[in-house]
Amino acid sequence: MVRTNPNLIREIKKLGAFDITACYSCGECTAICPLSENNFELPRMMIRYSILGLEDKLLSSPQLWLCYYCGECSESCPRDADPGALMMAARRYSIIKYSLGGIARIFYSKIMSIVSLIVLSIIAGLGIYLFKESLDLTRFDPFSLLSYEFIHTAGLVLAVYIAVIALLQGIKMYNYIKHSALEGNLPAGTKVKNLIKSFFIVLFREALAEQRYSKCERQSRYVAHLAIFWGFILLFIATTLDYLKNSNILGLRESYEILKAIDIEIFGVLARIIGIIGGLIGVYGSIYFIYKRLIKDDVYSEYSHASDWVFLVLIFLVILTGFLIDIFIYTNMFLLAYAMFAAHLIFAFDLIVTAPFTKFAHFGYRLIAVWFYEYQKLKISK
Amino acid sequence: MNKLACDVVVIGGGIAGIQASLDLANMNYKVILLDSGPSIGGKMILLSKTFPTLDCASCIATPRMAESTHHPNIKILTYLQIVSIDKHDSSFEIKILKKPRYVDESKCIGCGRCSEVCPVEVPNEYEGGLVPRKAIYIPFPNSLPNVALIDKENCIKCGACERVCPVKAIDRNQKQEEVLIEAKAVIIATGIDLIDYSKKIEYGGGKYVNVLSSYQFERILNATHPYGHILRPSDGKIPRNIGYVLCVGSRDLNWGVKYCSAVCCMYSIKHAIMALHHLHDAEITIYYMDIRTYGKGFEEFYNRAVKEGVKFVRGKVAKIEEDPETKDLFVYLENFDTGKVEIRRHDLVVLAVGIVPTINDSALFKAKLNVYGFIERKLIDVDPASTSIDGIFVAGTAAGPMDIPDTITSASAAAMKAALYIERKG
Amino acid sequence: MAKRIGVYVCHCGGNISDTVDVEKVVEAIKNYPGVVVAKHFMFMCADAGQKMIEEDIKKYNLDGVVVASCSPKLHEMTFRNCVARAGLNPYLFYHVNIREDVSWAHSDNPEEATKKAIRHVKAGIEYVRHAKPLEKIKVKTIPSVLIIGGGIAGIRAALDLSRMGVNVFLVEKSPFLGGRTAQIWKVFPTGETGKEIVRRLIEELKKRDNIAVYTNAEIESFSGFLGNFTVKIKVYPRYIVKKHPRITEAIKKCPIEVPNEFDYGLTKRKAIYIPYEGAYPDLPVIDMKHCNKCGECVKILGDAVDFNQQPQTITLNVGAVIVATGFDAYEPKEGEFGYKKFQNVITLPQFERILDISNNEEKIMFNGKEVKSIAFIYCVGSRQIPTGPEKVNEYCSRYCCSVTTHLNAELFKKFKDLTIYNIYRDIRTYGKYETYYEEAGRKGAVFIRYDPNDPPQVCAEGDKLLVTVRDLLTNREEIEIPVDLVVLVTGMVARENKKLEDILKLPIGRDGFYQEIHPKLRPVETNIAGILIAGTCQGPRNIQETLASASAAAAKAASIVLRETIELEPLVAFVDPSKCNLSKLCMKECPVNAIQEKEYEGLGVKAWVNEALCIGCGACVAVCPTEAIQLKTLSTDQIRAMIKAMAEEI
Amino acid sequence: MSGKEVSREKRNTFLYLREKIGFKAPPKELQERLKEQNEIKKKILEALKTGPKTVPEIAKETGIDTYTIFWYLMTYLRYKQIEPVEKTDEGYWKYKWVGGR
Repeated sequence: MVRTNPNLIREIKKLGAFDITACYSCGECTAICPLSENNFELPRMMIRYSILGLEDKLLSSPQLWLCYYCGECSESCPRDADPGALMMAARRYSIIKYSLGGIARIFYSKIMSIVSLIVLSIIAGLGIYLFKESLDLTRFDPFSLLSYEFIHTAGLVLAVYIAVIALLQGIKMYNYIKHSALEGNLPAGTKVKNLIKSFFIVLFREALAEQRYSKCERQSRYVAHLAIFWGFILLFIATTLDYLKNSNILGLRESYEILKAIDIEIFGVLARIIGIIGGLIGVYGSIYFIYKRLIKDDVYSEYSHASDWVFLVLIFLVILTGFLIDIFIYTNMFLLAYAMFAAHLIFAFDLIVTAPFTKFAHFGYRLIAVWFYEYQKLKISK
Repeated sequence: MNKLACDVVVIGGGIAGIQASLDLANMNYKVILLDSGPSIGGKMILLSKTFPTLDCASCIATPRMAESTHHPNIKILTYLQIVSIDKHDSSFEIKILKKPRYVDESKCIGCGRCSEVCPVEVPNEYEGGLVPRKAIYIPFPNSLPNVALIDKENCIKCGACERVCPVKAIDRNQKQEEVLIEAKAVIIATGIDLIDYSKKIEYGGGKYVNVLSSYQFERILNATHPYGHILRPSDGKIPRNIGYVLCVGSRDLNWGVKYCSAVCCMYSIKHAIMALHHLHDAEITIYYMDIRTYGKGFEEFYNRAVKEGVKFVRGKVAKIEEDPETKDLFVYLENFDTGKVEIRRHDLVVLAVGIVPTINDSALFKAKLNVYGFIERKLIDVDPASTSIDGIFVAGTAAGPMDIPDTITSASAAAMKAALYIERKG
Repeated sequence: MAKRIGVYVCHCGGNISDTVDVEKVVEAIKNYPGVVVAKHFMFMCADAGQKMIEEDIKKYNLDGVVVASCSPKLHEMTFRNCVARAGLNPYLFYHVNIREDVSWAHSDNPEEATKKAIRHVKAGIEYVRHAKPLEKIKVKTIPSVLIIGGGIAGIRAALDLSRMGVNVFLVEKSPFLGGRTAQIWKVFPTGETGKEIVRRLIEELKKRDNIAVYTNAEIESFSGFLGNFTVKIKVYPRYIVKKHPRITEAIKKCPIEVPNEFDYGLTKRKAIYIPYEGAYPDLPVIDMKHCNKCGECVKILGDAVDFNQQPQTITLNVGAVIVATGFDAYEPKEGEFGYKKFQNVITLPQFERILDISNNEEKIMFNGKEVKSIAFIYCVGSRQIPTGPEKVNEYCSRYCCSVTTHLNAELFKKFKDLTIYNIYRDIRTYGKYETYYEEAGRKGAVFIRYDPNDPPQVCAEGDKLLVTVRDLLTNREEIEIPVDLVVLVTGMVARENKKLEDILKLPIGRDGFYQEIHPKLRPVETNIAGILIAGTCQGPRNIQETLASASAAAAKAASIVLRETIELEPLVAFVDPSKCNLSKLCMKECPVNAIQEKEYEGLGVKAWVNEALCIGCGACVAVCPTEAIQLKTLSTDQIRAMIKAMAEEI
Repeated sequence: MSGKEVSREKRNTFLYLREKIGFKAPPKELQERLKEQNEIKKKILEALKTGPKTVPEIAKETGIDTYTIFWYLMTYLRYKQIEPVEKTDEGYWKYKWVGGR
């Protein structure tokens, strides 16, 4: 027995599902959805939960995160109710609800999100200003802007921050969706085996290849989405390599003979190559989505929430500033390169600090949901 | 140019036009009934049986058609095109172009010998293209006037028909003819057409041969069966498992029309019952969203279908796929009884295609059309036959989707209003 | 005198001759007694065929013609006219159907089909041999029409007929015109109030001088036949005889308060009252059932009040009758969805009244509390599922879905922050009404589908209500819906009107509504010639459909009464008074009361058939013990001769 | 009418037409379609003349697709040149040629 709540749909409508109440429950969206599978039907049941106000049901549906918004549901909807937008808005709603203390709400209000980003940027800028070293303008040395120790500590703090929040929020989400997750009369050993097996399926098929997304009819969106993801990953690797080149983590290099033998410069070259590739595909992906959202030529780009813009623009800016650093280095405009480096750090800081509460978080939640889904599939197939 | 005069011109010789003409003629007004096609009778005469009583459509429509042809106050003109309708102070001037049939209407006795010998075979539009007809043909068995016409596009001028015609009725020298009609009032009864269901690519209508429109299925069920039995077009197999998809184009903003076509639920149930009577052990499944059996005796009819074994499954069919080997079909839907997405196999799938107005040339009719292309009724809540133009009235489905009883009622109402307009007593 | 009969067998272009050997048929009956000429022809109905018959009639001096061809429905009139052109009485012709009855039915067995055709033709010859020349029956008509029921259907029909120059008598049982429409808050598609629609019709009505309106009136007796009915009506007094400027004051003074039926008892009215402002006639009425004659109103109104007014009986002569007596709203049983158990469970008509009464307010108020959330439960009293021997309303009430979804949209337009749940079975917004459903949804109305075998439960939760329902759209999830108000969307039921039904002998269908003669082709006519039905007395429908059916009924009535005389086919019974022993069995059997007693000269009182009323069904012929009553077109002798001919060896 | 008479009349019609309306050959496309039609019909006819057959059986014999065969068979049915004689277990009718020629 569940109780209706008229306010839920009002909330979700505010997050972007404007026309969803026009839905007359025909089921066409669910039947046409390439990702819809038995026991994981989407999106109509999510619409029902939203309209009726069954919040617990909605938040405990992994189906929300199995959707990639291919838009086929919205394209064929006979009432133009845009089920895809509902899924999007419901995910936003879930991000808010899963976030610690509901803090994510800030980032789904246009004004609040901009204000908080400005505040964060000021904090980052202030940090850079306060801890800046004396700039070496004859060459580009990041450590002449901020000391190695500072970057190291800040990075570590951020990593721990992200990990803790991600863990807490992940647990929160898990608590919602767990109701049937690990139940059932499988022997404990099989359970663990299945969990591990499904984890690897998720890692390789979903996290790295987004295989489910490729089932969508429009492959270009899938490619762009994958491009952003891989762009990000590659840039992260490049940044790490670059960092490795310039640092000596815990004095490892001195301690081991093998490491001493490696030409440290190769890290730099690798970082350049990976960085350029990552940057290019990342730029492609983000520009693709920005362009789509600007021209609104298909249903899924028709409506953009402020949070979508912030996310896309931040990613774009992070990559852009990264590129500009290199350009300025090669053109020997070191002052500008330092400025870009600072901007890069600020945008990256914004992106990372807000990540658990913004659209960024969908990556994590989706992985949990897909893990759950793969696990269930294994269980059923048994 | 020929000139004719009458009290009321009724445009459209379907059952609405016929009813309005008869009512006016019985009130002693002179009526000219126009039909653009080669026969009057409209859509109703082509139906098999009618819901909810299951009496045969031609059994009840033919006498009306005959009555209107014999009525001294009614003159019927068929196979024509309306060129213009002009309103003067107190009268209307309707210019029409009578198209040549290449067969002398007054001589032809409708024996059908000519089509028997004609060598050209083209899809028969009256049978939904399921079977061929000849280049010289009588539209359908009960057509009125029951005379042949030549489809000039496809005629190869072999002369076979002229050779066998017992009354020498074939006249290749016929020219189109302009006729000017003066009338005091006009009734529009132009009726409906089917939505172009090939627009719904996901259903494969027009591509998959075993996906039929409801009209085609109606013909298959007709007493004059084009196939002799209920068979499916791909290979003449007796279908054992028929899927019936409701709301094809209706209630669909995406590619169809916004409104509900008002008749599909009932005719689909009718088809299911009739098919079940013919194919005793067949399984017939109707996929629906809402069953709209709203009229007198309709709900009882629905309950009867359930009792007789017609399966009703709630869920809108999202797409249909064809098995290229067997030409069987798979329909995809979310079944609300199970809450699961299902793919179901059928020998034959029928689409309950919605209806759209026939007229879309508002410039010609000058009466205002509503957003759906139906004639807008001006004073809908006090006078449902009125249009935006004084003296032009609307009858039947030209004003919106409705079933036969409502059509007849609205036709009689339009006749009343036209009579009142002519009398204008107060 | 022996008849000279011509027989003509048609090939129907092969339709007949492919199966039936027409030459053999001609051969077989050529020498049959009475047959002077027998021929076959490709198309008898074609000009050439008809000319041949005409010439033969003159040439052979025929006094009987048999054509064996298609169904008489198609061409009986053609050949009757053809025979008449040749100077022969058209009823000396018989049409044998050997196409539908023979060749089409037996295409698999040509031999037997030919034999059957021969038998049929022989029977046709026997028919003609015994046929007598007949004339059409002429009936004079009275150019006026009685309309029973003063709702919008009655008024619409009255206006149409009146403008055609027909005198109209409009009889309404209650003291005011307007019927149910006046009670409606907002009418689709225009969003006007029901009163506004009634007002517009009444404005027109007031201008007409050939409409006589009788309110507070009832039909007392009814007799006569198509074109000439005599109706007695009884008009009950209003006790207010003229207008008075201080009427409002007088109403206020009246000390008696009773539940106002116009508002379904939601408000109170006085014993002297006008149900709403603008009601017509704009003369109040005193409800004598409740009035205690205290005289308060007399003090103000003086001689405008007349307590001594007596009922009057008026006799009307009319050519046709239109019955437009409307419907009753279904009254839910006590406890049905909590009706009458909880105060805030009301019916849709009551809700319309609440909205109408508080039209100027910004909130919906009920029992002094603001209503923020509403649940509509659909199909209350419609589409009922039989559970026992008790009769239920199996039919769908047709109008409720459109009305309620339209109401949803209107409510959202007018009131802010409203939550509406629609608990339905199927939404039947057919035709363009679908847009109301869409609009309601788009504006935020929630739709929940229930299983009629597991209907929603209503119970109380504090001063709110809790509706529990399994939602078929959400995997049968059991859902609790807290609301301030539950509105039961009640259907239409046939109105109790036994007295009128008995007087007019109105045909009643299984659903309790009046039955039309043919649901498709003759939707406003009944099996009693001259009695027409319009509006919701025939079955549930909305305002537009009601108006269309009223105009259609008016058209039918006009085509009856606008002709001075009506010609009827002589397909009627007649009495041979010399044989009649006045058993009166025929009178009992006659479905239309066409047989009466009559004094015949020299023979005394015997049965007599009123030809204008007789429908030629033959029920009387079957029961007459002395064969005194016969059909003009098919006597018992004829039938016997035909059967004999059919049974003959071939 | 004997074959000779028929052909004479055909010729007469042709002459009559030429005189009356000035004979114009039908469009090429139409002629070709007709040719194709006649070929298909011939094949079907040949298959039928060897005994009653179902649509798939004719298809197997002629190599024409079942849909086309069924379409043309129905013309024969309309003019009563074939009749369904027996139902097979697979749910097909066997059609028998009764049209002469």
